[in-house]
Order: sequence, then structure tokens, then C-alpha cells
Amino acid sequence: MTTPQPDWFETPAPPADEDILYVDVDGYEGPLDLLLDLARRQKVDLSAISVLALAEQYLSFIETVREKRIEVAADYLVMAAWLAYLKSRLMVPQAPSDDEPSGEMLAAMLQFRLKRLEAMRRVASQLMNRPRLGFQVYARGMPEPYQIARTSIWEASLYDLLKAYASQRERGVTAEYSPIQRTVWSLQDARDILQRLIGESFEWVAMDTYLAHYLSTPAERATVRASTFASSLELVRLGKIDMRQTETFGPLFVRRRKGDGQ
Amino acid sequence: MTDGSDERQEIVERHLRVLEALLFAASEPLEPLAMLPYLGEGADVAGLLVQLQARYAGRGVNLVQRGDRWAFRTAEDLGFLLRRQEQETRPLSRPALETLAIIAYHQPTTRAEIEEVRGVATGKGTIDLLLEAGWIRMRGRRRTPGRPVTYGTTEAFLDHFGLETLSDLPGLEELKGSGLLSGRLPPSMQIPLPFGGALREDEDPLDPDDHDDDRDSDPDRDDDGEDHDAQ
Amino acid sequence: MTDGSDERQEIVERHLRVLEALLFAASEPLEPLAMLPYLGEGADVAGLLVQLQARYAGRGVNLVQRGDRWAFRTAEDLGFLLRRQEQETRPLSRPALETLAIIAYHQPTTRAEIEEVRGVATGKGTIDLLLEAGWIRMRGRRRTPGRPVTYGTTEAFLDHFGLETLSDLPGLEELKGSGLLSGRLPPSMQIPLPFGGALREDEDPLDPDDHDDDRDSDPDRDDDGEDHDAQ
Repeated sequence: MTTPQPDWFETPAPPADEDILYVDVDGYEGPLDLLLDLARRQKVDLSAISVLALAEQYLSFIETVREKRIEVAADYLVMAAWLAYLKSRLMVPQAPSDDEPSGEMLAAMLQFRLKRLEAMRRVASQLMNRPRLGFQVYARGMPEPYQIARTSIWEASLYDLLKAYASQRERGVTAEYSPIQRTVWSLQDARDILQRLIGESFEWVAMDTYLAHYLSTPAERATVRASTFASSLELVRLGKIDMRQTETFGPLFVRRRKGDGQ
Repeated sequence: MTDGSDERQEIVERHLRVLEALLFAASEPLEPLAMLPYLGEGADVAGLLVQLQARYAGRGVNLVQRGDRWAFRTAEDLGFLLRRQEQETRPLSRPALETLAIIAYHQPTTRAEIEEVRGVATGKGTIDLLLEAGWIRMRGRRRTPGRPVTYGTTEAFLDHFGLETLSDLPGLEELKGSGLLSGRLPPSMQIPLPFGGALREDEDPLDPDDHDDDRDSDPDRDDDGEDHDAQ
Repeated sequence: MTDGSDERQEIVERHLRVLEALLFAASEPLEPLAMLPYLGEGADVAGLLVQLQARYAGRGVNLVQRGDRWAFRTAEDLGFLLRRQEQETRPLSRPALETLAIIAYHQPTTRAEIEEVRGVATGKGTIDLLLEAGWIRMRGRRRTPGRPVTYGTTEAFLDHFGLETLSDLPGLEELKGSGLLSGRLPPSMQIPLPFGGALREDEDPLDPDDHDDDRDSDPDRDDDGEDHDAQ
């Protein structure tokens, strides 16, 4: 059925089997589907098909398709090779020493697979023809859903309870506490005041005497002393004043330094 | 029975089956007119529905009429089957914990007193929650103007917190010792001794209708269940 | 009748009402164990269900068994009447339908076996589509090299196709007789039947991370959701 000298630029001659012309490989779900379709065209029970004829039809179909330069998927070619092998096994009598499965066995295998595929297709459609839920059979259209009432089980430990109590009692205490506004002498202020008080005096005068006025407020005493003492040390370092203390914890005496430039 | 009435009965049964299926599968209540096409012209839908309703009368599912429409519904007395209790364990909020602690230590105590200690208004919801949890109860009414309800703790409270009696609640020194209270507290600070007895001399018994709480007697309260700063 | 049997009958009636209400309210089939708590310990749920089924036998709504579960469904013979206009959602593709049938009749089965029957590679999308429809499930892994996932059908499959058990599958007897449920050429001594039980002796349970399917273990597969010719 093939032209002996294929002319690529002309339509190939029509194949002998008219059916094959109208067969499009794209319409098949693989080689087994194609084989099943070809088998069906023998119009006999699958158990009675001629596997040899089927193999020949398949092979010539693939040939035709390839002549039309249509890409044929690999598994169709694998099947073609297997069928060519099957054909040879069927036509050549089996040698006694041959370990390979007989052609009849291979043919039976193919027949079985075709029958099984066909059976699956048949039951699939039977399944779809059953009264299906949502098509012929219906579930409750207005299901009454569960209403879920959530109840809480509260968790708290004795420690949580005591901590909550203690912390809020303490909170109550601190709420009544108003901090005392302290006057704090900055070092700069203390230094300015000390320098102003000492003025041009070169006499030893006790620091507390200079500060007497400021020390009269008990709340400020500490900050006045501390800041003044710290700034006095700074003034000593800068060479502006002299300091002396005659005994431990005794009064601190200060005077202006007689220095260079004076 | 004559053959004719047998036949009629058969038709009725067939119609009832169709109505059953229609009403079951419908996603909303159906009006009789909508069911008529399934029965054929001349069928007495209204009469059939009444018959069907009678058949389901004592069953777990009833055929009910809602306005002009009909539907199957779970029998009212079995509604509980469709309700589910779900319990979830949740930690008590800080406001609730604080309120509970004050009630425990200061009982019998009123809401005004709780608010005084906490420094914020206590939402109605907080008290309700503690009442529902079963940890506090209304004890009586304080014998003062306005007769406010006094609160105290319950046996369930003792049970939950593993206390044998109220006197197991730690006192001032114990709280200090355990580090829950810091050392620097005014000497005036005191931790009261909770009173768990029947009624104190300044308490009256609750009024007969008190067990709905003082919800209604206190219309100015926020009922939002949240604590908020006092105005 | 003695008082005792009257009382028993009353309890049965009460139980039947409860089952009626539960099954009517639900749209999904219920398993007896889920209904037991509403009846009380010791109630013979199975027996009661059979009684209830008998009561609804000729009605427009029937009590049907779907695997281990029970549900009310409209009577099959009324399907022609109730057939809705809006239906015909996207029909199942032929590959999907064939794959579903092969899984139903050959379960537990692997993808390789499905491909062997169909003679063509099965797109990942086909299996996914059936999994999503809730009709098939991954059952386990076959105890063979590669440990392929085995597939089987679900109770939703039974419900959708109105089957009580897998042995109600149409044409099953015939297929069994002709040996077409076998993977190999008959006559083979043992003819497998669809197996819906827990795990067969040649199946292992799924791995913990299997519920994402064997997507990742199978990197060569096309995931384009279409069947296609093998390369």
C-alpha cells in the first residue's frame, strides 16, 4: 500500500484500507486505544479477533502516518516494534529450544489487555449512568448545622491571684507618693557662686562660712556642699584658689590664689 | 375498599413520596405552587401537605409551615441535638484576677470598694464573669445608703485555688516574705482578714429578686465587660 | 403486651426519633459511632439504623448506607422528577473517568498499574483531580521496589455513585468471572477483588509527609494536568 518511490511533494496514494485514511493519531489515547479501535473494526468479539490481522493493520497505519511525515509518539513506535515481533512469532513456528514466549501467548496477552481496557471503559460508563448524588439523588438541601456554644473554663493559679492582689495594693501605695522637688546645685552654678563669694579675698575663710546663707535650708545642704566641694577642687586644679584642711573632718578653708598675672 | 379507592390511595402515596423528596432536597422552604408541577395538574397540594405533616408529627423531623412555605425541620424538642457545647480553657484576664483577689481578701465587699482599691471602674462584665465561673457570689446587701450588694467567694473558689479555708490566704508578712510585696510599704498598709461567715453585722440578706444581680438597679454602668479608667 | 415491652418500645421510638433528627440535619453521611453519644451507652445503633431504614424503605426519602456511614437521600426512582436544570457541571474527562474506574475496580492500585491498563501515561493532573473531588485517596505504599503509592476509593465515592459497598460496583461479578480484574493474563488462581479494607498484606502505611502526594518523589512527571502520549 505504499508508493514504491515516495514523492515527498505529492499527496501519497490512498491506502488500501479506506478506514485508515480517516484515522488521526491525535484522537487516540495511546497505542492500546488505537489497537482497540482497530480491533472493534473487525466487528467480532474481542476473543475472536485475528491478532495477526490486527498487528498488520496497526503496522500499516503507523506506516501511513509516517509517510505523511507526521511525528508519531514514541510509544506508538514501541508498540509497532512489538507487534512486528509478535507477527514474526506467529508466522514462524516455534523451535523446541526457544525459551521466549510463544506467539500464541503474546497474542493472548494482547487480547487480554484489549479486553481489560474495554471492560474498564464499559464499567466507567455504567458507573456514570448510576443515579448520582446531586444529579438524580439528592442530599438534604437545607442541612441544619450544629450550633456551637462555647463555654470558657477560666484558668488562674493561686500565685496569679496573690500577685495580682499584691501588685495592685502596691500600686495604690505608689499612687499617693509625690516626690519632693529637690533643688540641685549644678557644678557650674556652684563654681560661679564660689568664685563670686571668694571674690578678691586672699584671706583663709572656711567654705561653710561663705555658704552659710545657702546651708540654712536643710533640704539643700547636701547638694550645696557636694557641688561646691566638687567645683572647688576644679578651681584648685585650674589654679584659681587654694584650699586647706587642718584636721580630719575639720572645716575647709579657701582663699584666692596669689598667682601669676595678679 | 373498592379498586377505585385503592388506586386513589396509590396516587396519594406517590404524590406524598414526591413531596417528601422535593421538600427534603430543597435548599429553601417551598411554596405549594412550586411543587405543583411535580405532581401534575389538579393535585391537591395543600391537602397532601397537611397529610404529610400529620405523618411526620411525632417524628424526629417535622414538616413545618413558615408563612406560605413548607420545610422539614428538626423537631423542636430535639433541637438540643444540634447544639454542641465546646469548652475552652482560657486564662483569667488581669482585671478579673484583680477583682477576684480583692473580693477574696476584702470580703464581704461591694463594687464601690473594689473600685476604690483598684482605682478604676470595674466593668459589669468582670463581676459577671466571676459569678459565672462560680468563684464569687452575692452574699447580701450592705446596710448603708444605696444598700449595695456585697460579694464574697464560694467553695468552688477555695477548691480551684487549693485553699482549705479563707484563712489560708497569706497575710501581709507572708506576702512580704514571699517577695510578692516589696519591703517599702507604708506602715499603715494592712491586709484585711477575709470574712467568710454567713452575714456580717452590717449586711442584710439579699432581696428575693436579687439573683438576677443588680444589673437593672445600676443603669449607669457600662456593660461592655471591659475595665476602663474611672472618669 | 407487658409494661416492660411497652417501655422498651418507647425507648426504641425515642432513639429512632433522635437518629432521624441527626441524619436529617446532616448533609454528609454519619457513622454510627458519631450518633451513639446521643442515644446513650449500650444503644444498638446498628439495629436501630436497620429499623429506621425499613421505615423509610418505600418513601420519597430513603435511609441509605454508604460504606460505614448512613445518610438520608432522595429515592433513586424519583431522580427523573427531581433532575435539576442548573446541573451538568463540567463532566469528567474520559481519562479521568477511566482512571477512576480502574482505581475503583482494581484497588488498591498504583499509578503504574493504571497506566498498564490504559496503555498510556496518566497525567498527574488526572489523579489530582480525582483526589480533589474526594473520590479517591492514597491508601498506602506497595511493598515493592520504589514503594509506589496505592490508591483506593473513598466513602464519598460510594455516596456519589449510590453504592452501599464496593461489591455493589456495576458489572463486578462479570469482570471477576472473566478474570479482567487481574493484572496478569488469566487463568490465575487468585482473582483479586476491589479491596476497600484498611491495608492489604502487600501495602505499607503512608509516610507522614505523604499527604502532599508523591509529587516530589516523582520529578519526571509532567504536572500539566493533561493526559498525553508518552514520549
